[in-house]
Formats: sequence, structure tokens, C-alpha cells
Amino acid sequence: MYQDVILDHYKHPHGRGLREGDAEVHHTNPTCGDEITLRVRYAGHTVEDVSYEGQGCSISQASASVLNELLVGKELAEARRIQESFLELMQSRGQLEPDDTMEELLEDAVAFAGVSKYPARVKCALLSWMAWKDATAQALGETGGEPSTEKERGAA
Amino acid sequence: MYQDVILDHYKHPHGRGLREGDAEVHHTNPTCGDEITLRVRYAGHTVEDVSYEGQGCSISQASASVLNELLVGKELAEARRIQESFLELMQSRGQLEPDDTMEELLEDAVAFAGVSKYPARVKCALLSWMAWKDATAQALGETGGEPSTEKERGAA
Amino acid sequence: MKTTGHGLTGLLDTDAIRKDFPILDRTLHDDARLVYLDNAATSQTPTPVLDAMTGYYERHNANVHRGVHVLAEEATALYEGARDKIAAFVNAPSRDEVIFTKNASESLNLVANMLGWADEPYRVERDTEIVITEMEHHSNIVPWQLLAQRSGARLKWFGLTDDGRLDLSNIDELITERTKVVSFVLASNIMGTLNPVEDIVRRAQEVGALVVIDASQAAPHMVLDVQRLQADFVAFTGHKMCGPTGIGVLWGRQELLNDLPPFLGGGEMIETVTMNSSTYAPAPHKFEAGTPPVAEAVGLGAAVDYLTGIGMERIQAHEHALTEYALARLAEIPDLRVIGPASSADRGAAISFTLGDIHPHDVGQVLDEQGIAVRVGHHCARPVCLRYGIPATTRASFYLYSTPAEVDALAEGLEYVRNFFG
Amino acid sequence: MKTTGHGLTGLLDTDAIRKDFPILDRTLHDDARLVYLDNAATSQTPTPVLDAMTGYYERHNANVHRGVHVLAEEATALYEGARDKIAAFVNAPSRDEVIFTKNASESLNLVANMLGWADEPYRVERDTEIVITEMEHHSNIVPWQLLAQRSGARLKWFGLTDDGRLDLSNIDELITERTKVVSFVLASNIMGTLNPVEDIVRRAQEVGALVVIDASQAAPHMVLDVQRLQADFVAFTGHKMCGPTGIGVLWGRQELLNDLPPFLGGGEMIETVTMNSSTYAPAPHKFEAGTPPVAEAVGLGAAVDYLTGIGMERIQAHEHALTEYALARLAEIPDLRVIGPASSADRGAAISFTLGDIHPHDVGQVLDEQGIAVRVGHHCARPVCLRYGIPATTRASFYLYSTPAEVDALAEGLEYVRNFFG
Ligand SMILES: Cc1ncc(COP(=O)(O)O)c(C=O)c1O
Ligand SMILES: Cc1ncc(COP(=O)(O)O)c(C=O)c1O
Repeated sequence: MYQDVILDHYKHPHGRGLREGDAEVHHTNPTCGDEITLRVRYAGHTVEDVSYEGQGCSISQASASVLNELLVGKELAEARRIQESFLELMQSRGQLEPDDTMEELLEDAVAFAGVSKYPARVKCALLSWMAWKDATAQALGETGGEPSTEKERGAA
Repeated sequence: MYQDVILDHYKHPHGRGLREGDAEVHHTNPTCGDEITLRVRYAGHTVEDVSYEGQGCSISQASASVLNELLVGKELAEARRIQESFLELMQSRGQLEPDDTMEELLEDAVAFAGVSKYPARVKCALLSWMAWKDATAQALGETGGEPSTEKERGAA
Repeated sequence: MKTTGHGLTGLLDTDAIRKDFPILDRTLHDDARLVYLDNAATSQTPTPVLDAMTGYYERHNANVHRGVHVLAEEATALYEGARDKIAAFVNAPSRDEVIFTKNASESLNLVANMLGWADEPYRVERDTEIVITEMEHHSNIVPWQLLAQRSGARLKWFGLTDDGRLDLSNIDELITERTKVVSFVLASNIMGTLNPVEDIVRRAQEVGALVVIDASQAAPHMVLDVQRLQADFVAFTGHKMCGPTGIGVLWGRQELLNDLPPFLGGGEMIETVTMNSSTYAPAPHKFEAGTPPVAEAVGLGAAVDYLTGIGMERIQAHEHALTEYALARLAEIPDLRVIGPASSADRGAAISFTLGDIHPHDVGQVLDEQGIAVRVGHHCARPVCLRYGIPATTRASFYLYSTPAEVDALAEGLEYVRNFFG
Repeated sequence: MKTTGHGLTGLLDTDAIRKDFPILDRTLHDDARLVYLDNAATSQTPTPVLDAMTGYYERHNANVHRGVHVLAEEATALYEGARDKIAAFVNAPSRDEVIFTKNASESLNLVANMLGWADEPYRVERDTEIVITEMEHHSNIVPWQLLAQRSGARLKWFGLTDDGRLDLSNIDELITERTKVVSFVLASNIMGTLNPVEDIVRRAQEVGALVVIDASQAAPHMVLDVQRLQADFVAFTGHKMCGPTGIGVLWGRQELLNDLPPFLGGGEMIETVTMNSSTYAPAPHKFEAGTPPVAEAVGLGAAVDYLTGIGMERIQAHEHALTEYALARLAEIPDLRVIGPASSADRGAAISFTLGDIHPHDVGQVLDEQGIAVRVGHHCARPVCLRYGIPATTRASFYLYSTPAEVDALAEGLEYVRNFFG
């Protein structure tokens, strides 16, 4: 599950730090204490910046870095396609073999395919993506968005 | 468990019916709905009569009949020895082989030895004996006595 | 001419089925072969269910949820997989509506407690009413008595007709605008009666009362479809449906489970905890405090697979044929009085009866000496005995492995009992 | 020079013991041998326990109590025999003080609910206080939060010292004349801390407060003597002590159990029922509504036999030696910080730690790839994480089958984790 690409992003995150934005959200995963504060800035329908601060496991950190790398500069429609494709991959329980289209769309993010086999870690990988979706909805004045916390199920 | 002696007492009970007494008690066994109303009459320290009415299984009916046969006419001390011996036998879980003394003391009541192997039925056999003990305590102005109902544990 | 079991139609291949139940080969009292007719109390457990549980312990055992190690993931997948199976078995709209409890009694208490602590409009309190019936199992009486005592609400109930059915004649006076909840048994454990769900649900919905169905004696024996029942809650228990002890189920409508407060607090049911306050996980976890019955859920999942492998319709047809035959055989025994519906229409496979004035304890004991296991007593439904003026009954109850030969054994055993005490 | 496991004294013959636990032979991820260090979450289940349960189902299964047939009598004897074994295991003055529940969480909720519905002098209500500690498992926090919310009572708690112990310095202000109940953990599941029972009990007795002890992490690992503890209630759970899931225990003092009201209502817990009212059976049955976890009780009885066959003192000595060794090995790992007592004094066999700023999820996952099963997260004791300013910990916890070689595997695994993320 720890592909070199993931470790690389974890050790050398892209675009980390909070910069100016149109909207800010704070998402947490109470299961493991992962947290992210994320801001988006739009120029028209172009993703101009995604900046973030957070703490958490390598998967959640690397995933935020990959998100920054992938989405900044993209048109919103394209960014959403990427987000949906990543979501599909992460919910595949290891059953989905990324095809060429997906690989082209997701670039480094296909490295997370292995994570989808680990239900406990999927929400780590999705934390920043859900935050981005939520922040984007806020920035664009849409209602709704994802609930702001993943639900937890405790065990001894 | 259904010795001929027991069946005999069940079909032809001794001393059944309520006659005059010094004290009356009503005991029930909520598990199976067995009930007995029992009166004792004393002449000094002699058991002059034990009269009873009730409904219930053959074991509880036969046991009351045996009680009447055994205790009426006895001195209280002797009657109590019989009651205690019967209690001991019934609580023996089939482990006790009645010896000569016990057989002499309990007469027909030794036929209940087999019942002691069936925990669910022991309280049927003891119902009238507990009622007698309680009634006697009342008649003689003693305090206490057994609680008036056996406790129940229900199951589907 | 005596009624015989030859030519009964709709029977299962019990020779094959009985091979899955090792206990049915037991002999008792030295040489009597076990004739197990106490299925309404608990069913026997087939080998595939035992193997599933042993396999769980021998290969996958771990505490569920949130573990990152392989065993924890496997255990979680098995536990949650069992939830999927139960959801499919009762046709639940969502798997998240299936709550695992320890038995049907806990399921029913859970509902009663949720309603006692709920906000409006669900809260049961002074000046509101709870409606049950006179044929409930104690597990669907006492929780409501406790709730009534503790909340000040009033407890009311449907009475019974002479032939063991609910008396619905006063339904409109019983279920009123004050009624918050109506709770009743789908199949009576003492009389076998199948109750008219639709009539009661319709009236409850008219007045906006919640409906709780005790399906403990239905889930093992027929297709249970919570959507068709249109109830709000449905409770049943594992050990009566080829599953293990230690597990029960409460199905509840999603929006109710979201709105209602938790019952037991602890690990597994929380979202986040500080010393000052806690928030709760979404259902079903909100209602599953502590380490759940993991192996038992795995066992119940295997039981449901086993039952559906045979087919619930076929099981019901088998039991129906046996019940019809048994009612006919019992009708031939002098002084035998069936307590409950005398015909096999709208009736499950539990038959209660009295035999002259021979006490049920004696009936049961002498049958036991012949290897025949029946239950005697009030069957945790004492109000039914009071209603019919009897101290207790003898009850024979069938399941998918029961045979016409066992019905014959029962009938012959009862003749022997009569002669024995005659 | 590295610390080594050679020459540790007091160890059990783990080669022999491990043969009883088939799961310990499992390999994971193709070829890694399972190193199971998640015993504080759940223990593994030895063959004698599995055999006892399977044997129960294959030969004796029936619903307990009041049956007159052989199976019902055997099942009842086995179930009640298990109660005798548990009573002996905890040195209970009477077998009737042992209540079977579904897990420790239910046991603790049972007490909280009894006290909420009790009469004076036990009733927890407005203007009374409940005292717990900051190191409780959520199962000993949330029930009291619910009780406080619902009754209007005030919840207070002992804080923690920097080295993972209870801060008793303000005990006299915490436990006051208003305190109705003090509930605390005997052995912390997250930090391993063993708490000073005597000091707390003495103060509670001074003010007449009841004492509840959560012994979930103590019962599996040491001699538990409820008389010596002098508590009023003691709770523990089957699955952590070589027993099955689906069963827990509440021990309570007889006169309290007699005086306190029931919790769940239903079959088995009643004396007599009419539609208008019911009376309750004496303890323990008053608190055991519905069909109990019969097979699970049989399994827990077998587990207790298994543990006492080895000897609780010897198990404790074994774990103590391992813990001491593990603490020494872990101290050699740079950036590793133990959360909880750093020495093995007054300490159980659960060790929590952080490793630099590598997130516990990553630690656990990379250990898992080597076959090493530990738990990561807040271990249902989130207030402890908040107290020490960390999001989560990694926890290794030992049991009677754990070996020095497994401690070595853990230490080496952690070195590998450091390099992996370094
Ligand atoms: C200290 C402590 N208390 C209570 C519990 C709850 O036990 P269960 O989950 O079996 O109810 C646990 C374990 O999860 C525990 O470690
Ligand atoms: C109709 C009915 N309801 C509820 C119950 C209670 O089930 P359990 O004892 O498993 O809680 C039973 C069986 O005992 C039953 O027959």
C-alpha cells in the first residue's frame, strides 16, 4: 500500500500551507484524529489554488499533496471529474483495475489504488478530497456538500 | 420417578379437604401454578390434623397426601424430624441412598427419592411440606417461617 | 380409522436435513431416541452454523472496527457481512437498519427505552398510551409495564377470543390519538396464532402511533419482509432460527433510528468523546455499545444462509403440513383441549393443549421418559393461561427437521400418559 | 549492548500453551507468521473453550430453566454450573451475585440504569454526584454521562499525572457527601496503569458512595477477588479472557441486587406476570431478561477452567516479565514515547506509545505487513489522548501465550517503521 509515490508526497508535500482563499473548511476524521484545514481560490471556473494545513497519517497527508498537484490549474468540470474518479477508485475495495483513461486522469493518484483494499484507511485518503468538494461548494455558493466529519466506530 | 406409591397417593389422596385448624397458609409455585391451602390443628404438641386443598401436578398432590399420612398423630419434635429428613432427601439431587433410619422415618415418603434427581420437580414435592412448616410456626406463635412463594425463573 | 402421516404433501427431505443436526441422533434414558418438539423455546443448531463459528475463532478472531491489522479487518468484514445477510433475509431497505442485540428481549427493551428518552413526537410520557395484547410473551409485556410505570403513560391491551385470536372489535377505542406505540406478536409462542398485521398497522398509522412487531416466532418459520409488514420496528432472536444463543436483531426504520436517542453507552457507539460530552455514531452503531457478539453474528449469518438455502416458503409449507396432521392426531385423543386456534389456518407450528386434569408437568415428564421433549408451563405468556383459566399448558412445536413419525410419537406418547394417570 | 529476552524468569511454557490456540499458527500476507499483540482488544480462544461450546450445541442444547425434559435440565445445569465457576473465579460470597450480561459495557450500563431508577438511598438524581476518572474506557464514561444528563446529577472525574497515574491529590474534594457512586477502571486498557483501589474505596466508604470497578482488563490477567476489592459492583467481559464474544459479567453485592430495581424486562426475570403488573425473580435472574447466552456461559466457564488450570498468579508473572522486557526494548528505540507508566511497577501488559511524528495508523499498518497485530487509535479512551495532547497511540498488549521473541519482533518491526518513514 505504501507506494513510493505516496511516500514521496508524504515526505515532500506539494502546496502545503494556508494561503488566501474564497472559502475554508475544516474536516476531521475522529477515528484516527486526522484533521485538515483547506482553502480554495477560484478564478472564474478555474481552480487557482488549493492550500491546506493538517495533521494525520501518511495516506491523508500524501493524498492532500496529490490533490494540490492534480487540481490546481484545472477547470472546475475537469477537477470534479478527477475527484469523482478518485472517489470511485477508493470505494472499489481493491476490485478496480485502473484503465488507461483513469490513469491519465488521476496521474500520481492511481498509486492509492492499493489503499482501497483497506477499509479503515479509505477515509484517510478521502479526507482532503471531501474537504475540497465541500469548500468548492461553499466558494461557488452552492448548498449542501458532504457532511463535515466522517463518522467513527470505536473499538477497544 | 413415578413410583407406584406416588401414583397411589395421587389417585387416592389421604386427608384431603379443609377442616378446622389453628392456622391456615396458602402457598403457590408460580412456575407451574401449583397451589395449596393448608391448615394445621395442634393438641398441645401433638399434630392433631393437617387438612388441605390444592391443585397441581401428581408430585405435589401425592406429597401432600403422604405428609398427611405421616405427620398426623405425631409429636411436633418427631414431625419436624420427618420434615427435615424429607427436605434433606429432596435436596440430595439423587445422590442420597436412604438408609434404614431414614426409611423408617419417612415410610412412603422415601418413594420421592427419585424426584430429587429432577430439579424442576423438587419444589413440587416440597410445596406442602413448606406450607406445613409455615403453618406450624404460625399456629405456635413463632415468627418467620419460609417465604410464602417459591421463586420462578421463566423460559420461553 | 386413525389419521396417518402417509401422503402428507409439501414435506421437506428430513432424512437429509437431520444429518446436519448431530443432536437429533441423541438417545435419552438409555435407549429412547430424542424426539425434539420444543422448537418454540429454542431450535437446534446445524453443523454449518457451528463450523462457521469455530472457523471464525480459529482463523479470524479479533475485535471489530478500526483495527488496521489483517485479523481485525477480516473480523469486521465477517461481522458486517452478517449484517448484510440479515438485511437481505428480512428485505430491509438498508443494511444500516439492522441492529444486533443479545436477544429479542433486549431488542424490545431497546425500543421501549428509546421511546422513553425520545424527544417529541415519539416520547412516551404522562397522558400518552401504549397498546399491547394479552397474548404477548413476557418480553413484550414487562418492558412496556416498566416504561408505563416510569413515564406515567397508560398501558392498554387487546383481549383474546375463545379460539385464541386477538379480539379486534374495540380496536378504535384501544388505539387512539393518545397512542404512541402499538407492540404485538406476529406469531404467538404459546398458541401459534398468526396475527392480522394489516388491520392493526392501518389503525396505528391513522393515529400516528409507532408499530413494533415481535417476530421471534415468525422469523424462523416464514418469509419475513419488513417492508411488507409496514412496521416501524421488528424484533427477533437468533437461537430460535438455527442460530446461536447470545444474539438477537432489531430492525428499525432509518429515520427513526437517526432521530431516537441511544440506549446503552460505551465503545463502538460513539462519534467522539470528551469528559464533558459525547456525540454518537450513526445507526446501527449508535445502538451497539461495547464489543458486539461477533462470532454469534457470523453464526446467525450462516443460519440465515442455511434457512434460505432450503427456502423459507418450503419450510413454512413443511410445518404447515405437520401442524395440520398434528391437530388431526391430537383431536383423536379424548380430553385433549387445544389452547389456541383449532384449525391450521393462520397458525404457526406451536400447539398448546391440556389433557384432562393431568397437570402439564406430569404430561411433560412422562413424555420425556419416552424421549419426547415438549415444554410445559405458562411459556412466558402467563396472561394467556389466566385468560383461559388454566395453570399451564403442554406445548409441542415443530421445525424444519420435524417429521410425521415424531407427530405419531407424540400422539402415542399422550395416549400412554392418559393411561398412566388414568 | 542490546537487551535480550534470554534468561527472563517467571515465563510460562508458551510452546505448550500455543498449541491450544490454532489461530496463532496463522500466516498473513503470504508468509508472515502472526504475532498477535492486540490482546487488550480481544484475546484468542483456546480449543477447550471451542470444544465446550460445540459440545454444548451438539449434545445438550435447549432453552434453560423450567424445562422438564432431559436437554433442558442438562442445559440448565451447564449454564448454572458456569455461574458457579465464575463465582469461584472471583471469590464471590454467593453464586447468586454473578449476573451474566452481553459484555462489560452492558454490565456498566446495567449499574448506571439501576442507580437511576433506584429508591433512596441509592438513587442518582439532581444534587447528587457521580465520580469517574479521565482514564476510563468509553464504556465507563458514556453510561455515566447519559445518567447525569437524564437524572440531573453532576459528573466529576479524577485527572491524570504526567506519568499516567490517577491524580488523587484532590480526592476529598472530588468524593464528597453528595457522591452516590464512584466508578473506575482497575487496569487501564490504554496505558496499562493499575489503580490504587484501596485509597479510593476508603474515601468512598467514608461518604457512603457505592463503588463500581471496571475489571475488564484485570480479570484476564490477575487474581480477581471481589471480597478483597471491597467494591459494590465489578464488571468484566468474556472475550478478553479466553472466552467467547457475547458474554460479560456483573458481580454485585447481594443486598444491593435485592434492593435495586430491574433494568431489562422480559422472560426469565419475572416471578409472576399479569397484564396489570409483575413481580420479579430474585437476583441474579432479576437482571437476566430473555434467553441468556447459554453456550457463551459454557464457553466462559471453560475459559475460567483453562486459566485457573494454568494459574492466575503464573499468568500475571509471565506477563510482568514480558512487560518489563518490552519496556526495556522500547526504551532503546529513538523517538519512542511511552504513554503511561514507564516502569513495570503497578502496571499491566498493555503498552501505548507514539513513535516520533509517524502517525499510529502508519505504524500499525507497516507492522501489520510484517504480521504484527497491534491496535492503533484512541482505544476507546479518547480523553487520555486529549490529556497527553496526541491524536492516537500505538498499543501492544500481551497475554499468556505471548513470548519474548514476539517482543523482539515488535522492537525490530518498529525500527523498520522508523526507517521506512525516516
Ligand atoms: C477497560 C475496559 N472497560 C470496558 C471495556 C468494554 O468491554 P466490552 O467491549 O466487551 O463491553 C473494555 C474493552 O473493550 C475495556 O478495555
Ligand atoms: C414471541 C416471543 N417473543 C420474545 C421472545 C424472547 O426471546 P429471547 O428469550 O431470545 O429474548 C420469545 C422467546 O423466548 C418469544 O417466543
